[in-house]
Amino acid sequence: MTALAPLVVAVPLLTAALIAALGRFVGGRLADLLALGATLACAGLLVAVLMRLHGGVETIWLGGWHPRAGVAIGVAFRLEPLGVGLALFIAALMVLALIYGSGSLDPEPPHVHVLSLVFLAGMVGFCLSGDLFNLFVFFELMSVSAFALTGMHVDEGAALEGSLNFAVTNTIGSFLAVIGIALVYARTGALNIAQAGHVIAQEPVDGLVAVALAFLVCGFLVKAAIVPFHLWLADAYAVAPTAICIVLAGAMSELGILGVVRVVFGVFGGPVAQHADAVRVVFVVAGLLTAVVGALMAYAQDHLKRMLAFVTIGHVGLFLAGVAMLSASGVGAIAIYVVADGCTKAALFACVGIVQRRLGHIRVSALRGRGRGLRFTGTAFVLAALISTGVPFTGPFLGKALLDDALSHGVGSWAVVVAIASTALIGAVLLRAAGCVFLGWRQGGPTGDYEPLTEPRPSTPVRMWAPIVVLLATAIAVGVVPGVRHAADNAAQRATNVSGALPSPPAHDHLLSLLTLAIAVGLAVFMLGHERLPKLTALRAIHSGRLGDYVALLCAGAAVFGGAFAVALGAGG
Amino acid sequence: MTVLAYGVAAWLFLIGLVGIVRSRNLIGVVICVSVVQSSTYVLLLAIGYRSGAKAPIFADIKPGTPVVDPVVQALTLTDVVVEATVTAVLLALAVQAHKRFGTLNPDEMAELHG
Amino acid sequence: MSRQTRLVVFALGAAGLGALMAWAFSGLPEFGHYAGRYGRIVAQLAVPARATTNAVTFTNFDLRAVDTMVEEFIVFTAAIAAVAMLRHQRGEPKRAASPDDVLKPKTSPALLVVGAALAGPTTVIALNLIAHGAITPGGGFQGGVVLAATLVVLVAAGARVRLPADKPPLLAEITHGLGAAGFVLLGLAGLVFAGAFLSTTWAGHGTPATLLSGGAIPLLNVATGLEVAGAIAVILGEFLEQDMLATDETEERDA
Amino acid sequence: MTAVQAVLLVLVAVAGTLLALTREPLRQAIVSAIFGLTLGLLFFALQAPDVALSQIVVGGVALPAMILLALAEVRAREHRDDDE
Repeated sequence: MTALAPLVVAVPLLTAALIAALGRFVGGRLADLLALGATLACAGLLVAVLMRLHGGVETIWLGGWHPRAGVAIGVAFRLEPLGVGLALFIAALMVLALIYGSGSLDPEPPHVHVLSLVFLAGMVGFCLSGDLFNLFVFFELMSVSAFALTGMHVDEGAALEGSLNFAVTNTIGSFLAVIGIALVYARTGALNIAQAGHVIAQEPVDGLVAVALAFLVCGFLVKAAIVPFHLWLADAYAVAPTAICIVLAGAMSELGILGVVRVVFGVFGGPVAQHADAVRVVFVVAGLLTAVVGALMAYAQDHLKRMLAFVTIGHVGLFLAGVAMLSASGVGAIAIYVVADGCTKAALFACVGIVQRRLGHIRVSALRGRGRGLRFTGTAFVLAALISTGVPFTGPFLGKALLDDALSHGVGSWAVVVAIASTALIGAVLLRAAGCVFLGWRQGGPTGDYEPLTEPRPSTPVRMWAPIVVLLATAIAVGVVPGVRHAADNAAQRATNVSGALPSPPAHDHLLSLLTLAIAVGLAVFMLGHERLPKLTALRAIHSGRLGDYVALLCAGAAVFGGAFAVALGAGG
Repeated sequence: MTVLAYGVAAWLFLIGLVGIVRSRNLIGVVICVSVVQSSTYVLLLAIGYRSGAKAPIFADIKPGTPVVDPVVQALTLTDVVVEATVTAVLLALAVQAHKRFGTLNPDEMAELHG
Repeated sequence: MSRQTRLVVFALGAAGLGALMAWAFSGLPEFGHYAGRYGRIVAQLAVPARATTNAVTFTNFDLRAVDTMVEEFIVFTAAIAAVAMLRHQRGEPKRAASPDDVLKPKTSPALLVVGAALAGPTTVIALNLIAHGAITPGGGFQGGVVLAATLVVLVAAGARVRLPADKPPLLAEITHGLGAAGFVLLGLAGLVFAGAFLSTTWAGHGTPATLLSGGAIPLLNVATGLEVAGAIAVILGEFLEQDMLATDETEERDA
Repeated sequence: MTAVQAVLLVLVAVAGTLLALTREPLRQAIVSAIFGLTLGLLFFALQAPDVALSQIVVGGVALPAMILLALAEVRAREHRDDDE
């Protein structure tokens, strides 16, 4: 059965190629169906693989090239629950995105369908691959298709700029990763992750190892949008088609985090375990800084999709902080959090898509009070905002509680305070936007002119609201369905090779969660009632939209990470 | 000589980045991205090189003759292809940006910021 | 950030990166003394296992064929992306109104002769490169690019191209789609007939240094050649057409 | 390392530097072709004929062609705008 695993990549790719070759003759409607069918097939296969694994790990060798004399010569897919589970989540999101966007994406020729399928294959392949260079090519596949999907609305200048900034910064990031791969290959003579990790664990740590780790991690952190590599993300997600944003925000950034997991636990597991405390500090600082910057920048936004983009950045920061615990419990917490929060964020983007369709605008200031008639969308948006703060008995609550627990054990309660502050501010920002748009409550700052950018449409089709219901139901279900924690715990252990069961969330987490909620609601009410709020001019100035600035900060960031890892690994000393 | 080979790789990486940051022309940025990428080719091939060894093609040489590492060559080949395509996408974006903004200067097209 | 600040930030970052690279590269094996196991095993395996005398092709199309498959799809995606982004402008009303537009690149008889004279030999070279990928340097990718370049040289040299407003060079588009599909289908054939995705053994073993050596490797090369030739032709064609559109408009305004 | 390799490495570094520091786009397109071909030669010298062939067809032909076409397009439009 697992020999069929490569089909999860082959089916979407083959369908994409056939639609491209014959798309002119099949028409948009059939392309919709073909794309949806291929994505469903991919999801179905992933379910089958996941069942078949029974929580264990299997390695399959593509082309039948089994290792010779203990040396991996072919490319391996390492099937373990974390990767397969994440791939399944991505495929499911893509199903919803295709339904959400069906008929609206692109009439003919069906380029969006082709690109979406290739994007799906790239992401799924990335989740399954157990080979460093193969990881990189899947990474590039998903990047190139994402650049194209982001820049799809070529009539909009902002789309081009967003896509350009996205493409150039991510490409430079992937060059850093290639250098890292070359260094690993030079040292170990292996590209297979497990094998390279085995060799590196046995040799002393020197500059080559520290820099290889830093460059590989930076390459993935550019995709994950960790400060200071995050600048492109807001530009790109703000302009991508909303249906695509569902997958981008729900899953692509998280794949950057998965890349970090593969590198840190797989290739460099030996040296990282030896210097766990120092490495933890590097990642926690980067993650929490990102969480804070994301929340603050979300607060400063008027453009709804750009606001959600910064919300995404803020949450990815928390994910990195969880992985930074370098423990199975940290990774397990994040596995739950990623799925639950990914659904919530996807639902938020989907709501904004409906607002855009019905009201023809996307800026909060212009939309004030105009969303009163959108009862369903308003309710869903508020519900999603509340879920994202971690209301008890929802997925984000469970994920966040486990994360808080891992953080307080790993680095101390100050980290928990920062995480709660970030989550509360993000919740407040979302609630404020909801209050302003759907209830007409006042928001600080002037009210913008309302002039529809696109023709407002009178109704919301089922294909747009049904995915929101599914997404929110999933986000809640993750928190209440029994067995989720056990599965996440097991998956995290398989992915990290570290033992240690997930502790039950202590009772005070309900209190912490209610506290977060109270702060979020209080802040939202306060912000709605006050005109003069801090403008964060200095922080916003860094997000200049200029490519040169982004690249300069990318270089500086990579240098800082490199230096930090050098110190953390005690290399050369 | 080791210094020269690896040094050229590092140099290309940095000088390409310099070009990107200084550039006032998107097409120039795209070209400089390809310079940065060429650094990875030089690095990979330099790593796999063996003094006095032949190319890993056994059409003219006997099996068993020392050859340079074929794996890095395969990786570089893949990398070259990736470059060609990324460059194509970037150029298409640059052309469109010029259409939309009437300029190729990346500093003059920041529509989204803050 | 002001330009000044940007350059300072970058200078500091680049200095740091330079130092890191110098430090890391000092840990590399001395130039010319690499002795990794992976490469040695691959070099020893190429001829006995698959009768491929070109060990690089053996790696790209057999051992690590999945990398190449993904790489083909990166090329494929780039072509789709170029079309999606550049084509959009052609839907403009002015052009849609005259679907029978025939675009005539400016050309001279001399250029035409040179173009035609070059096209024959380069096509032969391209096909040769694709066919002998498993034996000598070259293969589907290199041959495909040369083939595409030939097509474009022909077009540029003056062959009249009929490019209606919203129809692309259809043949190239179909070719690159089918080439990409072909690679995956050959992979699936491996799964069906040899039990492993992208296994090449199902198509026989062959004799070293003949055209049909290396199992399915020559077939994969042909698929790659089709895909790459189609994709690069689509990309170059899109740019060429953009070019003509811009020139066209200029002339119209001048008139 | 042979002298040929050393010379080609230096040439690649010089061509790359020129390419990155040239500001005039048309000149950049031409230098990029030279840079691509020099890299191709270096790869031959490093016993990598497959990569060298790819580099020559991509870096020496396809890429400069794309750059030139993109430039020509941009210039035609600029020319048009100037007239208005």
